[in-house]
Amino acid sequence: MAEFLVAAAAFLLITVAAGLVRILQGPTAADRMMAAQLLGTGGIAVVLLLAAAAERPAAVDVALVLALLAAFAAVAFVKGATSSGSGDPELPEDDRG
Amino acid sequence: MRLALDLFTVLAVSAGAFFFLAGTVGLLRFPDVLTRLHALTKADNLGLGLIVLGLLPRAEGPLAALKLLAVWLFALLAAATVAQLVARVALRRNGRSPGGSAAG
Amino acid sequence: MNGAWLLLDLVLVPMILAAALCAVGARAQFTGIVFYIVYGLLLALAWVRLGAENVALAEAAIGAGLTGVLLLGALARLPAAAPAEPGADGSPGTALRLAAAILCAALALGLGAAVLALPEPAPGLADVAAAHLPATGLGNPVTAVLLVWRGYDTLLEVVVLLLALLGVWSLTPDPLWGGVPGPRHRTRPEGVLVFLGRVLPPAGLLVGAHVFWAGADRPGGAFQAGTILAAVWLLAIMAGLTDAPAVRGLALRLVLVGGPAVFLGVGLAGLATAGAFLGYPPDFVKPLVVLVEAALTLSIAVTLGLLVAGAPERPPR
Amino acid sequence: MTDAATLYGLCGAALVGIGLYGLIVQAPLLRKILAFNLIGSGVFLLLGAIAERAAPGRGDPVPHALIITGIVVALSATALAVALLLRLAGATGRSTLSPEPPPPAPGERNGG
Repeated sequence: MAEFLVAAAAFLLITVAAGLVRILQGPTAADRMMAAQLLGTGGIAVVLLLAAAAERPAAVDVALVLALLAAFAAVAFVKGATSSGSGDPELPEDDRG
Repeated sequence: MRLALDLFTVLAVSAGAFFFLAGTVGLLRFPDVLTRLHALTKADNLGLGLIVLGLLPRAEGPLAALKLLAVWLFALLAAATVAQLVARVALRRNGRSPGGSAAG
Repeated sequence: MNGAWLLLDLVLVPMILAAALCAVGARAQFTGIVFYIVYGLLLALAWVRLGAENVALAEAAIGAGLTGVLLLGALARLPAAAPAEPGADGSPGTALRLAAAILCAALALGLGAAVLALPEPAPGLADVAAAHLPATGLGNPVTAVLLVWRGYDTLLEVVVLLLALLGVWSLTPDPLWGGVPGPRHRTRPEGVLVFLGRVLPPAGLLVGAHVFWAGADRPGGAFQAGTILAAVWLLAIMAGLTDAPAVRGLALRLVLVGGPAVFLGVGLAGLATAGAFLGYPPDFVKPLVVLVEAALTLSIAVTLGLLVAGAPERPPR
Repeated sequence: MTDAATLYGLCGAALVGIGLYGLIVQAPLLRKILAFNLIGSGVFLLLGAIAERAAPGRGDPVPHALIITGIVVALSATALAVALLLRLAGATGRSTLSPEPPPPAPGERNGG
């Protein structure tokens, strides 16, 4: 069983590795950020699979932290994409920049 | 019993991996930012959910199972909000300067 | 080692190297930073793979949480880089690049040879650490190393964090001295950012407390917990739900020095109770370590949060 | 596990090389900061390989403690470097160390 879980983790990693290509190609910053987000979710799944395969429950905490902080980089990105650098893309006055 | 649970794990994890594959194919093949966003957030969170589901029978106790579910919930929350915000940024960029790729 | 693990390694290691190459080599700086964020995530996976969950937790919290915010925030504030041809912006020409490449390849090969030449098993302190672990009452050997055996190191490290913060603050322009770091963030009320800022900090407090509490016996500890708390604090600031504090505040400064002060106090008390600086009386090792860690967690969280927030940009209120 | 430790140790060695190369040849200071962090994490992986070699299967806690300390100190050094860079950019309009005059169009969000 452990063998299967590790193989599944390796498969997932290969799958999300394709996301690296999207980060390189873009073309927009939003594409790059979303590809990084996919890698993040895939990484969480890989950690969970490895934790189960190696029977190291402490590794689930690593997945928990990754999931908790998964939105952080993207929040910083959308902040930086507003005209003031400190606005909100949902605010009409930030519709410039 | 053990065998049935193992079979369940194999099936759910495989299905989860399939959704990740679908998400990646979408990310690479779909024509523009918004459709790619769509492919990603739908597919990879379903994928993670199925993998969590598959690993639940192997959790050591109710607390460990709860932690697995929390991982999925956090990831769902992050994906939903990030998709919304990034889509907003992408829409504006499209309206102004097509293909502009610099941040800030 | 069996096949599936080897397959995983043969995927993960090239991915790490590819992400690292793209992080320094990508054409646009933004792309480089996104690769660097991904690189941090992959490193966390590598530490899980190597069974070093303590390290993986630190890398996950810092790589996924703080580094991205720090670097993307910096890029948004830098003047737009003029896309110049090589040489015009001070980047070296081909000859120098070649020389640098040869030098760096030689260094990497030398380090690689050193890894291959490691004796089997390599000398280490694992057995000594394991033998003395029961005396501390702690279950996590890394926490025992950090707070009991190498207390000097850890005490000086938290002082280094404070010094770095002083360094950042010292870059404040004169009129803003003691002011508030970063801009005041505006968000749409009831918008997505506000929602995230309301939901994640309580969850982060919970996860941070769990990681801190687990740290005595299982992977976790003050540094990991402090990083998580710093990250959710910054999120609340970015969501506009709270503002960064003015750095002249007395309460803030007391929190900043609280952790090192408690550590130092317990260390000095050790002179009387255990006969050595940073010693612990034998029956009270675990409670004292937990006390020091609690104080450190709070100080580390505030220090790291303010480090990422940067030098004050607004006058004190 | 031991073979894996060697593999990740070699990866760490390569990362040090990549980071040093970036540090030398990249002109933008933010890039140099990234490259410096790559060197640091390469060293951490080398330490991790030694930890695994010293105690296969469980890891030597002493190098692990050093790595955790190192990761946190690296972040604080990075934050200090970023603050210096932002101050430099605010004062001169440049984000490299080149002696040339600043580019004609400094960014609009150039607070300092």
